[in-house]
Amino acid sequence: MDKTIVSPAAAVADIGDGATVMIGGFGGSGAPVELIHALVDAGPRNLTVVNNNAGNGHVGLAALIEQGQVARLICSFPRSTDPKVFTDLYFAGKIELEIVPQGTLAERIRAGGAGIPAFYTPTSYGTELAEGKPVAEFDGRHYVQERWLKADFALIKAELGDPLGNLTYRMAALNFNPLMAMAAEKTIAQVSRIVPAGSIDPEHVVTPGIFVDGVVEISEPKQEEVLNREGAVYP
Amino acid sequence: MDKTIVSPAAAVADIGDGATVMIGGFGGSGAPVELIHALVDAGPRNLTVVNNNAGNGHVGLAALIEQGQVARLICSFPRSTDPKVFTDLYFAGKIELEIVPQGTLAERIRAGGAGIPAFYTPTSYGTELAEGKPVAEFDGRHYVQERWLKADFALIKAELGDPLGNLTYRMAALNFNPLMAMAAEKTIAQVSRIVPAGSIDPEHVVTPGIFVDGVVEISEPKQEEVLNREGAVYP
Amino acid sequence: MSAQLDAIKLSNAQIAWRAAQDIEDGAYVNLGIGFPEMIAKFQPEGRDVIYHTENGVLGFGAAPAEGEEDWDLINAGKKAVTLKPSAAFFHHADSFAMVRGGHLDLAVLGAYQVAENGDLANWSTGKGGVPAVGGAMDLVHGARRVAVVTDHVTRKGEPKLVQRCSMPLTGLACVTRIYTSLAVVDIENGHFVLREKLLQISFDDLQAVTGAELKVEGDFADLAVPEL
Amino acid sequence: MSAQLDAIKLSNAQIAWRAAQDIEDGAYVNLGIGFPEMIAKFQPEGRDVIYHTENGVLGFGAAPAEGEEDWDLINAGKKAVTLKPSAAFFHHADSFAMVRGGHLDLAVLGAYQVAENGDLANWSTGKGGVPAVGGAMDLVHGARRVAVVTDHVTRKGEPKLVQRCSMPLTGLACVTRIYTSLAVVDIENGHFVLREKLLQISFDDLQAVTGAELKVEGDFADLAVPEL
Repeated sequence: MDKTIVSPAAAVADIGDGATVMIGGFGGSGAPVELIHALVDAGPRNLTVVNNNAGNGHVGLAALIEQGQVARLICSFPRSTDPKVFTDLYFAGKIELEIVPQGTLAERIRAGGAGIPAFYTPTSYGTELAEGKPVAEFDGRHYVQERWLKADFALIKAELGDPLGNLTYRMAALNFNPLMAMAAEKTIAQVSRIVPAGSIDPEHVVTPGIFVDGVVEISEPKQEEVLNREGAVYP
Repeated sequence: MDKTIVSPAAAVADIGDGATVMIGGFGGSGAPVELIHALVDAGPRNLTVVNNNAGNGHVGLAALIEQGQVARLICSFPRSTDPKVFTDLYFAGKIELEIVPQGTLAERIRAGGAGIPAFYTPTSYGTELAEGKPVAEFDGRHYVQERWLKADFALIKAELGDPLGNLTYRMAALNFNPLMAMAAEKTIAQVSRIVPAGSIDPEHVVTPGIFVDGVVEISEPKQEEVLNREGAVYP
Repeated sequence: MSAQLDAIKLSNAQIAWRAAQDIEDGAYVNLGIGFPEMIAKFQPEGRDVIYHTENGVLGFGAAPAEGEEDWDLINAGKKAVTLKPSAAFFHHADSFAMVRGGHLDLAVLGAYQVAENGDLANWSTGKGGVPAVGGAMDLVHGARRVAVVTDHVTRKGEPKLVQRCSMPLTGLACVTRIYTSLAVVDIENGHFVLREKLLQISFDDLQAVTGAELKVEGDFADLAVPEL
Repeated sequence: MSAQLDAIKLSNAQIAWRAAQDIEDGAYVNLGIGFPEMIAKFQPEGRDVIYHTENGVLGFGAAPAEGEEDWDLINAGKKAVTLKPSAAFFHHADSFAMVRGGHLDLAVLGAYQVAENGDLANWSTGKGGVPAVGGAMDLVHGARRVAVVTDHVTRKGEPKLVQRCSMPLTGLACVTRIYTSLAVVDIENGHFVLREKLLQISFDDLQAVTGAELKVEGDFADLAVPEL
């Protein structure tokens, strides 16, 4: 078995119009820029995207949004230093937004991956983000019921990958990536290096290959933050 | 800050009568034998113990049960090659048993650690283990509501520990240990070696120190399986 | 008829062999403790199958030589195993996320009874004994396909394939295929559908030791298994 | 009175300094994005404080020198940080397990409004703009203690300590202590309780810029902060 995919273009080829796509990263760390740019090139539209943010500048997720490919965004924090692309579309009514508290977003994605259809959290109880959601009392405290979140595809960024899809991550670039890997029908990981089977210590594997469908090597990945500081624009 | 504790006896000294104690391990792997034996020596009674099993032979958890210190056991699989100690007490009505499916047990403990008071799982729906539990339908499928599980203490076994309580584990000896570390008021880890702060690669830390209250070095820990094959008896 | 069946029926190893033939290259598989574990031995050459065990290992291999065991490297049956290249360790919550989250392609379990609606009873005989469930209830509602390997009848000659289970259930409507000592039976739309049977037993005799109607859709094949 | 207050009130750095004095040795602390982040600078010597950031780092330190940034090592405000010895990385679900599961000793956040019942409004002004919540709603219901650092009044001179929040809530009954530019106020049993105030402002003047009754239990102390 070999999950290696030859190019970012081949990796995203199955993502069609209307797909729900989870995209890893927190700001620039862990954002799979090359996979996102391949998705911009491929051009599917009417996507629902799950990400913590709404992109920055004019690369990565911001580029995907700027191209009008995203119909709906599920995220916790669509504000940033340069959120112009998203903000303009949002106020023009051209993109739908579902705001989810960050910990609830993470837990909903994990629940999707773990087969837990719903759970209760104290987060957002009594606030407008809980409106319309079931509430329940446990041991005298109130909680909000939240549903799992799943996707058709997850595009994630990792550091090392082996042909079976075992992954490690670099520093704080894990963030949502290991969770999204669990919650999608098809998970594609871009990695800085594909290493032979058996080269990753089994105790150091962060995402076991069972959660990963394809691995594509991007040997010197761009960091979104660095691109933005250079004023890069894609395409 | 230094979470190092000098001896197993000091590590379990706070555990009093009636405490709920999670004990890591799956069979012998990851079972904190020396901490359990210290608890046998300390002698608190009427304990509620959470473990996947009911001990083996006459050491570790089996010894704790044999001494009559355990009033209630929450576990998934109290049968084994030599479960005599538990079985005799169970049929004599001297120990209470709550059987929980293994994945539900793991998830309940994680939920306890993660501040999730309840969640839904397909596991056990329609079976006698779901009797009396709320059920709900999501997307046309039925699920059982399960509650979090917390403890006063967790006794766990890890491989490396640093003074701040960061832990790594050896092979499949993780099992319930990292989860129980999250779910107890006070978590004590026995480790094969205490290493200086900064010696564990931050990317390889499995249990961050925030979940750990005390670390005690047991430099050549006994493996429960090995002890049992030697016919060991404690005390 | 019991003696007759004993003469022709497949051994556990042969049932395991047959089940192994259906496991695709690249599948992620959990084998239940005991008899189902034998399936790994008969994995056809040229197929990569990745085995999962509840206690947190993916990609384990055969048992080590006696004396070479490392008791921190065991399977759910607490037997020592070895690692294949590309293995991974993880904690119990992640392990059951794999199970419950639908990431396993297949779980193969033993059974006391399987009903024609797919209900499975395999965790408790309901008569005394210490109850113990382990991971069975999670596996039946998690893996994409749940298959059973079992003798076709009990030691007393009673059907194990039944209309409705009389023993405590492990899961509802979860089994899709049964490999028995006499036949291969699918469960479809609440019915047993015969796919293969031993040449040595007639359809009527097979039906006689089966507790619910065996439907036939088109042809069924011979259940042909090598001597093992 | 606004000009008068401006003359005597503490700077953000001074408020942060005061908040830092209450953080115990060995505490696990999350500091909100922006102003609360300054607290780390004023950590008293001899105390080990372990800082948590939502994006999966425990044990981070100060910002690196310009040009030395590694953009895979950032905090929740997306600013580059460094690591202290004994740091750890983890994914977002584990990070919020720490938050929601009550493992943090303290979270210090900014505020638009804090009500005397402990309600906090700090995520949305309710007027246009793109809504963005981040981790604030998780932090207020997770950390064992939730403190606020804030100016005592808005730029227009209106109280930020109020009877009931008029802005969209972040959490109910979650704040227990408020460090303002004029005072330190606890929330106990649904009331503001004055603990410290600047010597330069009278109790009556302080009450006049506070939107709900300031109770006094026993003595209150001077809020004494160094020039910074």
